Amino acid sequence: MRVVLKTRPREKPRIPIEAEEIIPQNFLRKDDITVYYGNKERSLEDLFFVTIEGPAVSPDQVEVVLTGETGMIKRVGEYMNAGRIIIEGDIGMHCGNFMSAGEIVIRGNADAWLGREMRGGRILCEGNAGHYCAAGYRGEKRGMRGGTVEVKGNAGDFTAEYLSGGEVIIHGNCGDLPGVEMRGGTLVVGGDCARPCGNMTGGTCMVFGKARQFLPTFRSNGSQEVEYAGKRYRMNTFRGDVANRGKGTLMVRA
Amino acid sequence: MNFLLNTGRTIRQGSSVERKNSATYREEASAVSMNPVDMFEMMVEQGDRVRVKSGSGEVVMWVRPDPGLGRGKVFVCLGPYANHLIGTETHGTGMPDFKSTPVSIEPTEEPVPSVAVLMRQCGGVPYEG
Amino acid sequence: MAGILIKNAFVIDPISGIKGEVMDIAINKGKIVEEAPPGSEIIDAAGCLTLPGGIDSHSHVCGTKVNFGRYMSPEDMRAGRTARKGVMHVTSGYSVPTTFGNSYRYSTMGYTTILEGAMAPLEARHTHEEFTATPHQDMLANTLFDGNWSIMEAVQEKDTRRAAAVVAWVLAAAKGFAIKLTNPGGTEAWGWGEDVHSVHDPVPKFGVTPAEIISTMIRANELLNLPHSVHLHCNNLGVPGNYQTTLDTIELAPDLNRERQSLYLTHVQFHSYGGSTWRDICSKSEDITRAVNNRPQVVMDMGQIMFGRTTTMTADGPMEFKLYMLHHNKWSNHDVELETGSGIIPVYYGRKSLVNCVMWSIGLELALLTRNPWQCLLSTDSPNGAPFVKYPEIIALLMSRRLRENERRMIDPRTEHFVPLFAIERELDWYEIAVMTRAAQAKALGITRIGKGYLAPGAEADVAIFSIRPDQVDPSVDYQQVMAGFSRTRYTIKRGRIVARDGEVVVEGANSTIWTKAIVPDAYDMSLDPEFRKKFEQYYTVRMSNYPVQDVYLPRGVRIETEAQL
Amino acid sequence: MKVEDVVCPFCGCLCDDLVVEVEGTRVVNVENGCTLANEKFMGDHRLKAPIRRAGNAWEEISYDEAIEETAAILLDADRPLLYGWSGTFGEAQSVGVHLAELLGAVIDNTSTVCHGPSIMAIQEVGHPGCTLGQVKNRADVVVYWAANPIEAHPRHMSRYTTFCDGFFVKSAFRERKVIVVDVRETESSQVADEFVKVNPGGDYAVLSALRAIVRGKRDLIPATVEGVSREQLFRVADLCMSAKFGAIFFGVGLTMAQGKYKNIRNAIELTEELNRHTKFTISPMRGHWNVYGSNEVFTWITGYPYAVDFARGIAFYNPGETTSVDILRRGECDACLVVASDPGAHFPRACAEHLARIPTVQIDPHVNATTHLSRIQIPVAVTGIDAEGTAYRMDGVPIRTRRLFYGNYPDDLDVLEKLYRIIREARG
Repeated sequence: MRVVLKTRPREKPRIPIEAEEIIPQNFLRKDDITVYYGNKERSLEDLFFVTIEGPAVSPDQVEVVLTGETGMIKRVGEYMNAGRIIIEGDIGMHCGNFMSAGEIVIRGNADAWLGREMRGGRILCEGNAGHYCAAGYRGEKRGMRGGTVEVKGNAGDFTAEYLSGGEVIIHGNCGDLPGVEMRGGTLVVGGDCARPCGNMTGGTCMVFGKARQFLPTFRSNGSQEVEYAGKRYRMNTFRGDVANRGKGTLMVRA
Repeated sequence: MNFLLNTGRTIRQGSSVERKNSATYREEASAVSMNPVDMFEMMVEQGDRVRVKSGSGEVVMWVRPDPGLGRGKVFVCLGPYANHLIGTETHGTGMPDFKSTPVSIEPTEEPVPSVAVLMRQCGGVPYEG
Repeated sequence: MAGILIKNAFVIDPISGIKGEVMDIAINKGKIVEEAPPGSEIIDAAGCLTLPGGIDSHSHVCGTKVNFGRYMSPEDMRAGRTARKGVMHVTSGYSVPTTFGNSYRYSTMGYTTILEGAMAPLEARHTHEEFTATPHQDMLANTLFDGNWSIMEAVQEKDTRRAAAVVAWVLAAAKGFAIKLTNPGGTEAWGWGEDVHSVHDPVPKFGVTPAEIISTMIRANELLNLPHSVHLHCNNLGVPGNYQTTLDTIELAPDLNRERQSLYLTHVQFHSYGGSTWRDICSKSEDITRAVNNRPQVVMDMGQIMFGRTTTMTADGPMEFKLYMLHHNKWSNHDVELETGSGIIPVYYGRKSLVNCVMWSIGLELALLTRNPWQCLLSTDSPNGAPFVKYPEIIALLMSRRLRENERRMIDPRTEHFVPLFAIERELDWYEIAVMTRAAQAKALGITRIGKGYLAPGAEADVAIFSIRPDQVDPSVDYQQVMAGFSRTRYTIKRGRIVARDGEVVVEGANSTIWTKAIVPDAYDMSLDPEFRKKFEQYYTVRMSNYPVQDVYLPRGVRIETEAQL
Repeated sequence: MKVEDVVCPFCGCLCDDLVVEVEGTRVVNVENGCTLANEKFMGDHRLKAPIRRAGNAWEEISYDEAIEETAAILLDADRPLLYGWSGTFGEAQSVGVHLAELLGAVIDNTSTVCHGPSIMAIQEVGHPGCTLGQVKNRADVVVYWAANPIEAHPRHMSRYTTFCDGFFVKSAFRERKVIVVDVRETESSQVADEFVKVNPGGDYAVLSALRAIVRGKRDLIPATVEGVSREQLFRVADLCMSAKFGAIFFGVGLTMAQGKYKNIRNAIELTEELNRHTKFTISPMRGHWNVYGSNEVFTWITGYPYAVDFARGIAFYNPGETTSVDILRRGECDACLVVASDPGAHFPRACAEHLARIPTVQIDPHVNATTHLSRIQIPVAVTGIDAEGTAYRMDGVPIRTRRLFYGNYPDDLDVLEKLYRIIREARG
């Protein structure tokens, strides 16, 4: 089944749409899917031209395509457990929250909290991701726990905050404090970043560009060779964060 | 010249905060404090007017010396003048960079605008009553 | 407001001596009456279990510390969110629900009166603000005196009367209900990062011991003729081997009051540990209940823990720091000048943790081994042992050995070597549950005098009608029905008004705050005492005139006045 | 008439020992107050009546008209923002939250540009704090980190710390060591026994280094960390560890600097580490009078201290998303009610521009920067002068302000309750 959701023109295009019901499994149901447009609950048809082609008996046979003005649509793919979502343009915050399986592909940029508290599955963002990419929620001790988030462009600040499992690959640069409070999993930063892995307690982070404002509380632990994007790099290896009795591994290109 | 802009409370700002149309408030909120050596290099003196520009905007202020500031640092008390320069990026935390905005400063002869004029630049209609 | 006639109710009303009989209950103008007025609403209870409104004699629901528990826990807040609906406001939170959330959930479980377990006098105004915002339950506040400098100075001088005078002034100022001592002396020691380790361990710089504080306060309490006794959270909470401290404390309790206990020990589960480390911790519930069985002057509540996620919060600052060192999650602490302290940390009680399994067993043992149900009240010290929404599950565990055996298979198998629980055959009956959840609370708190805890004419019309039919349910076997039945009432009636029906809250409600004022002679009026005034202005950071809670904070206050014998 | 023990309605210290002399509906003298308090009480620059923008001019309107029009604006909005709240009392804040609930609005208070990041940090690691009297009576070491109390909280040092004797500290000035950490010299740094000057944005690294030192990892510390010498870091750590009772007070210099809440988190974790050696507490220097009260009120009603979004009926909280600056930056909101604060002056310019674009209504006693951006302004009594209610001090102690006289203005509660009633009726 292929579901195409094309946004209708909106009188107030800056008002966010909260659309956690846009997940493949919901299109197997007969009942109406609703979304919030500001403080009003609306039917999906109110805000999108909906076309559905072909049958499906299970959610993994469902592909949802979003096109149009999609940059202010939040929570697409929240709790998704199968199937595929393709976003032709930009996507709003919280795309793929709690996702446990399936795939999301974003052709444009993703706003903040992409893949928040993700458990499994795969997110590919071909543009840039906002702040808190693959991170957690306020007050929780664990962020992303499994799956893969891959960003072809740059990511913002606090990338992979509280990462506990799974893999996060940012091919471009990260902002401030990627891998902050990290406790498991793997974070790969292809480009530059600032203050990686502050307060980390576990997991592995590799920075293949420059690490600015490197924190003083990481203990040097020799160097080793690592492969990234088909090339081998010599990496200086550190253990930390010592300030937090941490046992994480941070590698920075020598 | 390029500087790093810091903002914060001052007692004079606080004591005139409920009279934002007043000359006292305008004087305090539109003062940019600068290290005296930086002032010397820029050839400005206390009371001279400068144009302060950031990536987000620009505004005319007047200079006063503060030897407690390091070189390359300037301070403006919180208020609409400082905020004409501060961007809306919050890094996902809700909090703009009130403490560290890069600015450039050059002397000018233009007048320091009033709060009402600043707000008109923002699209408002000054209330002078 | 027309009356209500509840027909064919299966009533258990221990205070009135009704142990389960089918009868009608008439309500008029907020009171139980002999006969319902014409035009009354008729409720056919159809043989369903009908009890006086539930009373929680120790729960943390309102005030600085509770609110800070919410403030610091967005992860807990998102666990229990409901939208605005009908008369119900938005609610958030699981272990520390919002003010409305607490009230609605208690209402749907049939609870109509709640005692907030700990209120610091300096911050009492906050507790009262939340009390006023609580729609459905009548509220009372335990007032903290454990580290009160004026009290400790009176104890130093062995001046029980002065201690009583300080209590009278502070209770009236804070609009509090009763004396609460939380780790007496320990909270002051915590001002220096220290603690006291037995009832005879002197408090740094003051030299007095917890035993002296407790003994003085028990006597001061009786001098003031307060409705409730001293409400004590013993020293050494949560420390392996602490049962000895608890036994030493029980020894301190004289029998001074004919109407009720002279000492109330709260969340005793946390105080009944044998062993010397977390590795050899074991249950000492038998020792504790033996002591309590022999002393009618002591009443306790269980402090049951239940498995799952919750938040611990107490005035016992040093204990929370110790707990933080174990869990290393997040830790808040809030010392209150000249008075007390507090701490908050989130915890998870797991079935895989032997320590947690032992704790879980101890709470149940206390209830099952205490002969007289009037001496052991049902509580979780909500949310410390578990949020109060777990009460139905606890009731089911107490009523069904089979359920306990089921649990035994789920928990750490080593547990049985450290606890006597699984050898206990006793299953509590409906009457005993009614005692442990309302009648004994009312009696222990001394609020039967204002019509709480029973259903005889003249009583406040606080009634809980459950969908349980005692003639058709065998709690020993049908524990699921017991749990479901106690989770939501068919009707909860608060002062003559139906506030909740089938789990839905139906009215906005307006509660009362119950507080006590002991009338003392001028010579014992601390507001006239120059020494007291001088020290107050010197060491507190608020002026004495700004300290007392103004009447405006108790729009529906109920004042219990007593004559002090000073 | 002289009124004693008056509570100051300016900053988070809530000094309650002022003596205020009143003649009719004017304050004529203030004793014990700082400059800020004196100006607050003596100031007499109120907006006289409700005003409405009419094209490029302003006109006076009645209260009823102003309130009805405000209700219509809010009812018409798909994403209203209710912002401010710190300058008013708890009872009014409470009605504000219920209004937001009813409207499906976002409600936010001034923490958002103040100590919001401190709250976020507390939500990660907790908050070992205390009331101010605890510091006054016990502390032998006081640290002001990125705070300038002499300018922002002028009596903080004399009421609670540097110049204030306590029960166990008989001569504060001699027995109490003061450490000031800041990126610049200030009046406050001049009274310090130890002044630590940190590079801008360097607080996080300095705090991490101190944590490592307290944990005994001195060997790891490089010669300087963000402009601070290793020797000074050791000295500061030793001073803290040898304290009998230490207290850290931090200001918005930490919350607004690079890293935002992670700075505070690091400072809290340093405090926790120090508690393994001695007694230490940490407290934010809350600025705007009753801002802490707005956090408390929001929390007991919604579960969250600020930035609460009711759009979907339930309460949702996520700073960075539901915070005012972000909502204005993205141009999300289509109406705004400002109560007891001045975002026109204190938000970045682009936010002010959006406020001017949408219908903005302000409830405030004075003409301020937001006035010029508004469609309507409704003047009210000044809380603590001609209106009374509950306020929370920076350490969580609730105090009731005094009403010094009955003036001609309704208070915030009167106006908000009217607004609430109209909207509740319309929403059914």
